[in-house]
Amino acid sequence: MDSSSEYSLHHPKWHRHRTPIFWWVKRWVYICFIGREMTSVAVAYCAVLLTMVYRALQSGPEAYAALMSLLSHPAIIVLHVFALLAVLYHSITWFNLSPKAMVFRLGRWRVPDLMISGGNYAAWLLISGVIAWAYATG
Amino acid sequence: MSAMKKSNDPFWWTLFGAGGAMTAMLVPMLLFLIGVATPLGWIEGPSYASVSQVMLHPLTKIAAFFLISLSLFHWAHRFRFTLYDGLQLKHLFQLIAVICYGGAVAGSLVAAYVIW
Amino acid sequence: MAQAESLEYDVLIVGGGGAGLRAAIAVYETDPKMRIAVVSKVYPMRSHTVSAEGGAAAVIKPDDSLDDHAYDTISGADWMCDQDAVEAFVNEAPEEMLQLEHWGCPWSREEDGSVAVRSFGGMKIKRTWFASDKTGFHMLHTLFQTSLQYDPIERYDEWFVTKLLVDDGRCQGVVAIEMATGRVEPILAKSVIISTGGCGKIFPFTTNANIKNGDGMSLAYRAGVPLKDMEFIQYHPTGLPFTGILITEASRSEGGHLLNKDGYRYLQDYDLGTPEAEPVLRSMELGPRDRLSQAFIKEQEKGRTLVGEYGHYVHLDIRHLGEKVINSRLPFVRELCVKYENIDPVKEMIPVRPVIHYVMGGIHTDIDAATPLPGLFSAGEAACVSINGANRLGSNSLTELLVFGARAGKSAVAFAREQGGAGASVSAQVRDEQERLSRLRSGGGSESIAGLRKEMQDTMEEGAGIYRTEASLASSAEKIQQLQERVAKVAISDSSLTFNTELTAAIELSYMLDGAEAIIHSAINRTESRGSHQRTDHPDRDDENFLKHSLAYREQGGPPRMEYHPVVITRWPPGERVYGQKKG
Amino acid sequence: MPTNITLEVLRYMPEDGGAPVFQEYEVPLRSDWVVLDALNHVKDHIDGTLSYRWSCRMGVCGSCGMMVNGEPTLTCAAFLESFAPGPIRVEPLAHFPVIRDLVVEGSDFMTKLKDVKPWVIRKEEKPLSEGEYRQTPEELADFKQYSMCINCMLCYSACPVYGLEPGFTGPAALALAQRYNLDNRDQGNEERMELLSNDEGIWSCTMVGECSEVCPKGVDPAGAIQRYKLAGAADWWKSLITRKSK
Ligand SMILES: Cc1cc2nc3c(=O)[nH]c(=O)nc-3n(C[C@H](O)[C@H](O)[C@H](O)COP(=O)(O)OP(=O)(O)OC[C@H]3O[C@@H](n4cnc5c(N)ncnc54)[C@H](O)[C@@H]3O)c2cc1C
Ligand code: SF4
Ligand code: F3S
Ligand code: FES
Repeated sequence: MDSSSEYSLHHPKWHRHRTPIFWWVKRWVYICFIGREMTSVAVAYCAVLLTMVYRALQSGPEAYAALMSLLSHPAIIVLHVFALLAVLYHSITWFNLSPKAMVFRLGRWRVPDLMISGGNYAAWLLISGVIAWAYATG
Repeated sequence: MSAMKKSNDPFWWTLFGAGGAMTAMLVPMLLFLIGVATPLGWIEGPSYASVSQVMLHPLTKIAAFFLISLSLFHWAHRFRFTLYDGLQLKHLFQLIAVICYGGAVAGSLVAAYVIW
Repeated sequence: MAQAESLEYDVLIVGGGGAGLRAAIAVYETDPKMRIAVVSKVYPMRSHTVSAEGGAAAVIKPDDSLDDHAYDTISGADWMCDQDAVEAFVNEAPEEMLQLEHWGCPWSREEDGSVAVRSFGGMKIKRTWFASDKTGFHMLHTLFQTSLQYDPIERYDEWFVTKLLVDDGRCQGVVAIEMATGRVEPILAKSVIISTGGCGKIFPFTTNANIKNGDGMSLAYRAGVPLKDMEFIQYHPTGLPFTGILITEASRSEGGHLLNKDGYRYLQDYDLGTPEAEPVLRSMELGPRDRLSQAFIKEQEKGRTLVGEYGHYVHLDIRHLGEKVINSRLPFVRELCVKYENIDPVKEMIPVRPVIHYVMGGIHTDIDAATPLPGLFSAGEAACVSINGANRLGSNSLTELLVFGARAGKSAVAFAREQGGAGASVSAQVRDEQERLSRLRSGGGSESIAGLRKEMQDTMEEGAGIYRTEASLASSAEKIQQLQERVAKVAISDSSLTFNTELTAAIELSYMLDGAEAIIHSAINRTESRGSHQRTDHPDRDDENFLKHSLAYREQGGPPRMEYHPVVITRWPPGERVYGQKKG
Repeated sequence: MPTNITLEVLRYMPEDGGAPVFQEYEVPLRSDWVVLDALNHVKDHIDGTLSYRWSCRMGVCGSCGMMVNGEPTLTCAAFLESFAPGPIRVEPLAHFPVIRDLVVEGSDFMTKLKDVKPWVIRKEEKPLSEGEYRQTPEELADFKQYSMCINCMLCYSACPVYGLEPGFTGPAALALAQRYNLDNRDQGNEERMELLSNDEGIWSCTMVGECSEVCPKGVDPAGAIQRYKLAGAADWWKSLITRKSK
């Protein structure tokens, strides 16, 4: 039995539906999924940005100032706003999924999923706070 | 079930996961400060001197290298599967894997060169 | 899917439910070289064992004893069961249940890690093992998954058996339709085990699934094997009227009330105690299942039930328990009502009525699961060993699947070892069957399947329901006879060979009519009341004349021939069945 | 409230040789009816040729899964009312070959179930005479969730990876493997890891997560696979180190 041949007695032809290339626009949840996967591009971009910051730092104050003014270009700012939304989406989906992989136990008690993702968020806020504090106080 | 050969996926997946976790924690705030808040003048960015003092500290350098490299591997792994599934390019799997992971390796090397 | 050249096996099992799978594994355990086929009209894990909720009884705790389990079973059965079979059953039950534990069944546990047991209607001591409220589900999946590791067990999933092949005076296999292709093929075997489950769908309101049509009973009946004690059919007093979904007894033990159309707790009018605010054991709503079902009929006769789309019903009210208690103590009841019937018992009263739950009777077998036809064995709800007598005790049935499934497997191996090849007339029989089915499929009739089915179901409820009389039974007998003739002219609009469910529905209907016939005639001839068989014209138990099993033999074109078979009494002489105590 | 609702049912007859087509049926819109009841109404009173599977009508046998308005659904647990005013589209489960009408071919799924060795594997059997294996309620809770799967295959229909790569072991089978891995009576962890830590096993899953969303029994196959990957990765590094040290 397969789908290639025509029907013959007692050998039904199965109907197979091929998944279309753009399967992921057919359902909202799939769009969210592809969106989540594409946040990795923003993540990679941030890596590039950080490398550029390092290059500027290594090359001296002028290069650094030039980079800073480049970053103030409106088009770049818009780009960064989108990138920021993407990495935020990345963080949120990541923290929500993390309890799925981890099971923590204290004695016989299993730490509930909500506490694990809650713990993630707490750590996130703390770390972000430290970074912001360090940055702002120079 | 086809070939029982040991998969390399656990290796890439580990890098992907480590990168995902690290970036999820660090990147949004960094990007917000450097890419949005400072350019818009919401806060004043630190001076070149203080930035380089912190950033060029050997420990920071190591951390930054890890962040950059793992981010790239995070991207490489996810992007590879998105190409497979989203665009149904599984038949090009070797080429895609080489481009994605190769890109991440190359990027890491460049970063190392730049940082040190 | 099995693709052997010629389909020949040592042991063939019809039915992939709890009994069938246990039998298959037992065959392998007894002799790993046996070639085994499991033929099932649905994928095994879809079998109706999957829907059993409550639990499975077996003595395991130190405060319990085998004799207690035996006595509870025998008295619950109103002394209609064979006591040697019951003794074998209670003896082997603990080991079978432990075996299932070793195979991975997720039994609910005590704090110390031992298996937990709960109390169950009619059992004086807590001995019912359970896997939360999905016991049958977990047992079936455990058996199925365990069976997957044995390569000699070949499965014919979605093959529908239409005939037993009998030659040389022994059963030599079956003819079955492969649903996916429409092929009609013989599957030959030296021993055949029937474990096709019950036949609740003969009645209009039942907890049973769509696939419970008594196929195997009819197959055996048509091959000359008698059906035993078919008059004993168990009602459960609280099923949902439309779907027949079971609302567990727990809803009443938590304090639910049964109300008639005037909002009156009518059970007080039927010698079942007086209404109290708090539930009292063995009183009112916690009376025995049969008495509650009977009270419903009396109430209906007085015109005090409600009438809806699906006939008469009363209300089960648990609203006063409050949302918190309902959520914590009866979550599954709420889930079933909300998800499958669109009723929220926190806010609404639940419509309920007595529904057919279980058939005590079935294919006549001895204590080793052998039927009178050499080479044919049977186990599970399709069989009547009998350990359920006139009334099955809740939670004995799942255990029965294991104990007698395993016994059937062993007996089938012993028999298969002695046999040679297939008989000469088999291929002619196969050809006849292929032609019969192809004629049936090409249609031409005028009777509607759904129409005939409804007439049959209504007739059975009217004539052979909770209360029966000579007159009601006689008129139903006549009606069933007519339906037997009309079913020959059934219209089938679907001529496809591929997954033709209209064809199988027509065959199932004819199976059910055989079961109906056996039920009605067994009931007419039992002029006493015992257990679930209540004759208003013969209200008393009559041990003098009726402490014996009914055997219905099929007769061509007429009512079955009735014979009787002694009940085996070993250590427990018939006594009064006093309530008092709750029965299952 | 209208009294009727329209079903658009995908019909496929292999003997006709043609492609599947939608056929419309008007059925009464009743508050206690689920989509499956409507199909039964069609079968009994309108069109006897419609083919589909069902049995328990209480969400436990797992046979009545179909696509309802594009979502994998147990039709015995989907009230008509929730789709009013309609029409309701009923199609066979996605990603499986269609045998006829709403009946899909399930043997690939059955093979995969078997492939993960879903039975208790032990180095040494404990004799029955020594009684049960001890298992505390907490140990039971570790795997209980993964044992609730009714094999309805909805998760396979929801998983795009399975749709693209039929070789993928898939959510329910992997969850079932975890069910045994996490059962303290079982010792087959390594054996199963050998089988499933490959490109068609756990590493094919890209964590779309829809399998868990559509699962009617709360099995959470996505979580099971994610935990499996973590274990698989740990295993891989461990074996790398032990190989090195040899
Ligand atoms: C709602 C409900 C709750 C219950 N709760 C309990 C409980 O708590 N405790 C208890 O002890 N008992 C309980 N019971 C009773 C018990 O579940 C059944 O008696 C038992 O499961 C029957 O199992 P079986 O193996 O005999 O048949 P089934 O599980 O019904 O299996 C029948 C098999 O035969 C196959 N088959 C049938 N006809 C054909 C054919 N023509 N061709 C091929 N194959 C065929 C089917 O495909 C199926 O695989 C309950 C029953 C119901 C309905
Ligand atoms: S995991 Fe859930 S959706 Fe998948 S088959 Fe099991 S019960 Fe169905
Ligand atoms: S939807 Fe598929 S990709 Fe993984 S998380 Fe579920 S199996
Ligand atoms: S009919 Fe059994 S799950 Fe829907």
